[in-house]
Amino acid sequence: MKTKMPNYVSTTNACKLCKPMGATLAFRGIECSVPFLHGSQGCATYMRRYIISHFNEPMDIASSSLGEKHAIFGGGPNLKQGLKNVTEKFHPKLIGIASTCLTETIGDDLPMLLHEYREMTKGNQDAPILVPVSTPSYSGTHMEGFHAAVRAVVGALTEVSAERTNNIAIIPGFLSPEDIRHIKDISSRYNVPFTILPDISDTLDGPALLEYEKIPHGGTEIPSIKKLGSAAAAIEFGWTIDNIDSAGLLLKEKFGVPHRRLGLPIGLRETDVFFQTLQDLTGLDTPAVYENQRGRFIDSLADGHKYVFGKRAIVYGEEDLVVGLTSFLAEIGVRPVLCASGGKSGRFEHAVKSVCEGLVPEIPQIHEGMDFYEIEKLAEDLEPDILIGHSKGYHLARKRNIPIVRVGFPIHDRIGGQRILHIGYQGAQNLFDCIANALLEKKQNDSETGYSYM
Amino acid sequence: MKTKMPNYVSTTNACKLCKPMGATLAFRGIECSVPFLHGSQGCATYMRRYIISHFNEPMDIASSSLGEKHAIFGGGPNLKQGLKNVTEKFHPKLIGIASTCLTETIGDDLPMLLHEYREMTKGNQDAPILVPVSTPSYSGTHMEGFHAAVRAVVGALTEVSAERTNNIAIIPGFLSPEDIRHIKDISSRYNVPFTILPDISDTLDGPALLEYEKIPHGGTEIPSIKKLGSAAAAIEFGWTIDNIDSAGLLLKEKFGVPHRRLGLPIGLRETDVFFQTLQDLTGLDTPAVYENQRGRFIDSLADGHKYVFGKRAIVYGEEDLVVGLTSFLAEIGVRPVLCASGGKSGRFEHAVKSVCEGLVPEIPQIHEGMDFYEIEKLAEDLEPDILIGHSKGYHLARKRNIPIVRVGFPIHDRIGGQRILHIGYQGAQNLFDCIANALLEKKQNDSETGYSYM
Amino acid sequence: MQKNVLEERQNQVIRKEEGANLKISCDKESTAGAVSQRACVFCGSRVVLYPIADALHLVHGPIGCAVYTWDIRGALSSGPELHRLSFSTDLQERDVIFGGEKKLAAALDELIDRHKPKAAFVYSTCIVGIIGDDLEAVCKKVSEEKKIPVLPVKSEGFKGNKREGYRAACNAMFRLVGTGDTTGIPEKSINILGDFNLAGEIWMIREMYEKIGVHIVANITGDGRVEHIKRAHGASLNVVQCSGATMGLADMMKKEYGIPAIRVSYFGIEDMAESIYAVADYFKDDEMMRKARQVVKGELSIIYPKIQEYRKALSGKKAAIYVGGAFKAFSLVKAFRLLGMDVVMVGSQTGTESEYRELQEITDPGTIIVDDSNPLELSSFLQEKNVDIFVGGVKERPIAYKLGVAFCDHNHERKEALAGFIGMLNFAREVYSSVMSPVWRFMPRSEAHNED
Amino acid sequence: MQKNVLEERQNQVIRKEEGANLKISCDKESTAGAVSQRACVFCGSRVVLYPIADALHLVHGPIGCAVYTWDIRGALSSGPELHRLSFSTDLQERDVIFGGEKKLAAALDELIDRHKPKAAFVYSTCIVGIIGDDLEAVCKKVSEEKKIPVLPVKSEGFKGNKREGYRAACNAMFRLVGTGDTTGIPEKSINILGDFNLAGEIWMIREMYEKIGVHIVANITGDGRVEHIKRAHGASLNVVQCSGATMGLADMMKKEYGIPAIRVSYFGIEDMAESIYAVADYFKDDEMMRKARQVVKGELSIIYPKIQEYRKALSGKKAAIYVGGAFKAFSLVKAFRLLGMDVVMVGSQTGTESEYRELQEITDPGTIIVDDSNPLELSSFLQEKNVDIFVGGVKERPIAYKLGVAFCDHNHERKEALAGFIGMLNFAREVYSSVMSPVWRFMPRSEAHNED
Repeated sequence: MKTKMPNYVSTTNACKLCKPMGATLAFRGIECSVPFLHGSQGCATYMRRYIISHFNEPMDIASSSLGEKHAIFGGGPNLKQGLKNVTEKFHPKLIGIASTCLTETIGDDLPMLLHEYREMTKGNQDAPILVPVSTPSYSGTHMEGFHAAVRAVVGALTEVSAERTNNIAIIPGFLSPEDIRHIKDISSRYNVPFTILPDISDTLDGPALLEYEKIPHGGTEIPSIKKLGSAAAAIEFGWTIDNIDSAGLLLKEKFGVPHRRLGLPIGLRETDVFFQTLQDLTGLDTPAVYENQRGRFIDSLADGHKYVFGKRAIVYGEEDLVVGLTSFLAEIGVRPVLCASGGKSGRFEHAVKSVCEGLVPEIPQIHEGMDFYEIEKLAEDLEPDILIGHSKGYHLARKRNIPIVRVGFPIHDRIGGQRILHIGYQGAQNLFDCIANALLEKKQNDSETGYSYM
Repeated sequence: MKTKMPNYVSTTNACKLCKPMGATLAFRGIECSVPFLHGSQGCATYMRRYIISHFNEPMDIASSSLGEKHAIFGGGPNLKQGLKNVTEKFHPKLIGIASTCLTETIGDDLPMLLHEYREMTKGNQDAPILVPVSTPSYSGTHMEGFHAAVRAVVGALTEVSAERTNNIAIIPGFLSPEDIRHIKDISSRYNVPFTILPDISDTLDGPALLEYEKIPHGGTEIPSIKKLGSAAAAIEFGWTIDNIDSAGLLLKEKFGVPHRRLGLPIGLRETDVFFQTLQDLTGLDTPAVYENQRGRFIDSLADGHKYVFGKRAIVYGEEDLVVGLTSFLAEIGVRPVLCASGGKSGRFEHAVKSVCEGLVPEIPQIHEGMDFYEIEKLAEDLEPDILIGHSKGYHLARKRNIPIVRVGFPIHDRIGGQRILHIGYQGAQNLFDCIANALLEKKQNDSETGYSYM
Repeated sequence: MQKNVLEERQNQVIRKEEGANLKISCDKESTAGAVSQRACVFCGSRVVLYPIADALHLVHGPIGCAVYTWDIRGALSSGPELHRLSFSTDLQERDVIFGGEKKLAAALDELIDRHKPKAAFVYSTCIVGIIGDDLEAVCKKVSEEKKIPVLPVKSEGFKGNKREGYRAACNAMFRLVGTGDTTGIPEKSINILGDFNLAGEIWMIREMYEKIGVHIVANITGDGRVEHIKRAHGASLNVVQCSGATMGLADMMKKEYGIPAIRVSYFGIEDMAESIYAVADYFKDDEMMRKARQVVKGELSIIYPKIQEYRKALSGKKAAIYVGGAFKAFSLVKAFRLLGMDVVMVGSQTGTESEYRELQEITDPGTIIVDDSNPLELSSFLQEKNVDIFVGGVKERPIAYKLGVAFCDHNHERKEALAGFIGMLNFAREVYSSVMSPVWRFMPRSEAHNED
Repeated sequence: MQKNVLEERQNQVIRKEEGANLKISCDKESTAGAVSQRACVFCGSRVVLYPIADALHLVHGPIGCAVYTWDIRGALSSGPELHRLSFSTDLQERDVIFGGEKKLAAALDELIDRHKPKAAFVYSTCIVGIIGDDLEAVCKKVSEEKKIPVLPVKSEGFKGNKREGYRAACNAMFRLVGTGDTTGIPEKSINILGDFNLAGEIWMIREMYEKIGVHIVANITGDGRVEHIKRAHGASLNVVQCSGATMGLADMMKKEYGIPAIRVSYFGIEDMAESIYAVADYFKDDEMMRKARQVVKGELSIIYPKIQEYRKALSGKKAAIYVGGAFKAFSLVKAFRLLGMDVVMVGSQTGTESEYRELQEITDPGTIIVDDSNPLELSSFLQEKNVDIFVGGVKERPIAYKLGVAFCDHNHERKEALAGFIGMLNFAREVYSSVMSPVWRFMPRSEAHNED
């Protein structure tokens, strides 16, 4: 069931985005930073447009804006000019520079070019930290780009430290700003400092302002990143992250920071594991507020289980998000029938199977490297009752006249994508209510009588 | 515009509930209490059924279960037997006894009967506090019953105190458990003790349990109610509460507690006033977390204002809830065209007008004493785009093929009514997202193309 | 002395003993303060008359009684839906003092003109009895003016329990029966009594009877019509589903019109089959019986294999039952047995002594049998018996869920047809869908168990 | 030295002075690091060709270019909707090393068989130019096999800006023109160039022309069809909405087929009326001109009173404009004037020197005129001019909203038709709906103002 059937040459309506986009999102979660694409102008503009459609927030991505002659003679001069201009106008503390397919293909050596630039600007007090990351869009997806950028930040900033503090690092991956706020809220209730890397909770979901911020406030503080080498442990969410893209493993290898790989804390069990991990690390019980959320969530499962039992769901999107959502669906008695992602980590199938084990009557179809044409083809036989994923599934939902519960990224046909809580007990509650109510709405609207009670 | 047009004799599909029901809900918010109806068995059962449909929680209401002979000879013996049985089985600290139309009509003197019972059980250490409240269902609605019960609790429990403490009393009225939790969360961030009366946040939204609780844990603690006479101030939500039903005014008249009447903190301005009041009373600025919620909420208004501008809304339900929702709708640019309630406080029109002032192009139709037959009649000319109210509006929404955003009580065709947050900046955010997305969904589904972007 | 059971109620709870015939106390007023699950007289009348879809149902009293019964039942209509609206005179203090007759007359006038119903039922509520409104007189007057039957239903809430309400409803309907023209009704004809067409159940049952060649005169009251009830006396036989709700009407029709009645149940395979055979039997028609066998065989061949699948998953699980009428409990006990499940508790709000005797006969030793129970008792029974699924109505639901026990709605607002052959399959699926949900393993009950 | 403007860009921002004719620097590559709002060559080609609804649009490159342009435009089709799908060869590392020609050929083969398009456009992306795939050869081969036009679009992203993309698109289309049969095309016939049928705009425009008796041969490209474009050379006149996007095609058609072109705009009342008159004028047909006057008069009588109402509310408010092509800016300046509003800033991504000169002519003194701007500049202009509403596209929107400024989407994904007479009314309503929203008074900007 692993390979796509049939194995199309072309991709139609892809279920993935390109690698540099992920990097720009990760860089946006670092304090006072500017994401920068080394490539042609269009990439930056297209990605900004795409990101804005979801977050409804300014998203400045600088570009080296290569033209025809640079493609031939190399993009170095434009890169340097661009860094200079960004420094002058934005006064960033950090510029995160991601390569693109163009500059990878013409063979620009980003680390070398940055080295030259640093030499050039030596002595400049305000010189920002430059963090390059290689993100050719012809390999991997935005998630590989995201993780690689986070790792690059750690690689560039984190310093060796003799002592080990009680600081806990959380490497959440690409969650919503609301999710990150929830993690911050959780961490505020323990008695040890936390560093969440990256942190897009303010930078991609900020207040309206009197004065335009050149760089949105918020993001992980750079001194905290520097000190991560002394952390007591690094918790990294995501079963499908490649080792070479893992910031957590880098912290372990380079600085000896104990590494805890968890799934995205979506649904009951993965959230339980997260809190158990925090308890292990801090020695403190789960704060009462979350125990109460857990209790009420479980209570609501009893109240609502019948409305979702046995309903057939197609789940799609980023691999780790799909793993987390599938885990949750299995818990509540929804039957995942297809778990699909455009990513190709090679770890997806195993992860999905693990979270399904013992809870579902039949392991769902699990496919890496899928596009929406293929999902739609498979859906014809799967008789799904509901779709769970981002806005790109709308057309399929419409075609099949079934509800879609929008989660993840991008959500551009509804407001508030940045405010969706996916994680923790509260996130599970939110997902459960959305799914059960979507199914109830469908049943009610389809019924001839329009009954008043469930 | 105040009187209903035409003035029907009969009521069809009432937009109100009966007075004793409100009292039972209020009593459910007192620690270790049992609501008790003095009347025939059916009332208690019907109300339990109705309340369960919304909260999905056990809701035990005892009854004196009067039969034919009691209607003739008086309900005293059954009342006493009932109180004895409840005491024996539930071991409550308090029994809140509401009258019904039957016992009011046959002339049972509840205070006198309770006096007799107290005499009878004198010396019994475990004797619960008995709080009677007169709630003939032929006058007023469940809201009058709710408020009257809260006032009765204060009247029965609160003791005169020489000193004035920095304690703040909040009398929230009939909000959702999630709303009450939000108030508790807010109050936990100030440096003074708060007493929220009543508090249904746990009693009507508790966790699943290993052992059945005879009386659900939670509710306002009785010692706190006793001490309310020394409070620094009592904040009471609701513009339409009758003075004779106001617990806040009782605290003022009897104990000299300064009284602050606010609207339900729904939407931006009413929430601002609430936080301003807390600031006045505590001398502390609004905690950063709420300032941030406010900032993000306002930011989201900019992002989403176009999708709701000028949309015509019918708002219905309890008077104060409608006032709060209307205030919010006026702020976001939705045009309330009809504000309807089954209640008849005489204060509704003024309150709605006040919150609309300066924000709407035209004052909506405002009607007290409405039922859904009348709302439907008026809707024919009002061309509403959306309904805002409880589940009872579904049929109208279905008939007119417009969305309904479910708020308030009862919600029995969706899960999670008890978890809806109406109040505060976060509640406003939630309402805004729900309303904008309901309108976007309608537009998207109705469009021939099924466009992907907003 | 049983724990969690009030002293007054000790005799209303028994545990079946092999061979013994224990006496249960029942058919009495609810104990004050016991938090009975019972409703009232009004409720009984409302349940029975509610599905008559082309009649006006006006509740005379303060708003509560009308509003709590607004569209709460799943009784479907194939045509008019007047029954789904909630009409009330919404009595106010003034009316209570000066009397509500004028308001009632005006309300009837207004509503009959507005909706043109085929008849109107006017329900008394508690205080109507007390303030002394003469419903009979008002109804008579309006009936004459509007030329439709306007029927008072003497359903003052406090005057007994649900069963008195059934009686009041039957009395009101009996005034309709006999007023219609019976021309053209064939000999092999019946009335279906006691099914309320929840989730369309009566349509399935009608189809069964029609398939064997029986004509149906009136549905009483599922998908009911005033005109049909008026001519119900033209039928040869009353087939009464015996919740007790409509037996009173059948009795009166027997007395007045000599129409015999048979008692049936549509719940469960055996009872459903028996319902068809009994009618064929009554008409002593071999062809009809042949068809009946065919129908039953056909249905069984469809549902039986599927039921076996569910049985495989459910076998050995423990069930508890608490329903309104004890008659339904019989069928449920049998239905659970068909699924290989053990009934460990069974109770009803309004069972009679003979019904509880019968329950004792069909249950296993140790089974708790309870009359007019309440949440504290029920929750303790669920815990004592470590129940896997509880069957009941809305008020029982949160008790089960709070303890992490599966639940099956067998009440009047259900959306799934549970009567008939397909109904048995639906029931099995409903039970399966709750029992087999993975959510239970996360409940404190299971977690505590896992930690043992 | 202007604050917030990079040194290199100082000459790309001017403030209009009465009488003076300031020189603006424009038509140059975007400054690296300036966060330009511009896209790329590929974007230009995609915009122009996108609405051809029965063609296959295959993006040859890594996934990004295809996925970011999937169904992002509001270009409607009255029939096939193949244009709304996102096709890509999704090049992988291996393809980049060994070349993508084989994959391209296989993808075309697969997709043409699957969708049976009338033609296929194959878009080059950045790296295709670098790795040296011979698109021309692959397309030719597939075209011969599949018997449909398969047209390479030379839209490598880095080879210029959007305008080079327009040119590449026109070149591709020009290969279609002239390959169809022109039989039966009447003399008074036109092609409509440069409208993309956003929110159905071209349907309204066609209706106008048809009302005055003009036949339309091809929509280029709104609601476009391959067959129509093939016979577009049979039209007497090309009517080009001058975003610059399709002027290149008109020029080539003039040179090759001698078809004259006129430039029009459908935005705003004056320009829309002029667009109709110009065609009537061209055909020198009095009857046509009479009808044109009638059409214009009829439309105006409907929309003018309503526009006056909006004008009353909006008069004196300040507007800022930043759009892709400067031509659209002219119409917007006029449209705001019609609403009594003051344009205080106007800019474009790709304006030419002559266009900026014209902007200087029609704007008021002090108006900021800017070429190829960026968020930092735009936000500072909004603040400097205390703007009430900003008109732009998706990337400008959050800048306005972040500062609490109203916004009107005038981009390619809009849902409201803004062209034509009704379009002007829609535009007024759109502006009104944002400017008049009460939300602005809660923004920090207003709150700060209120505290002053």
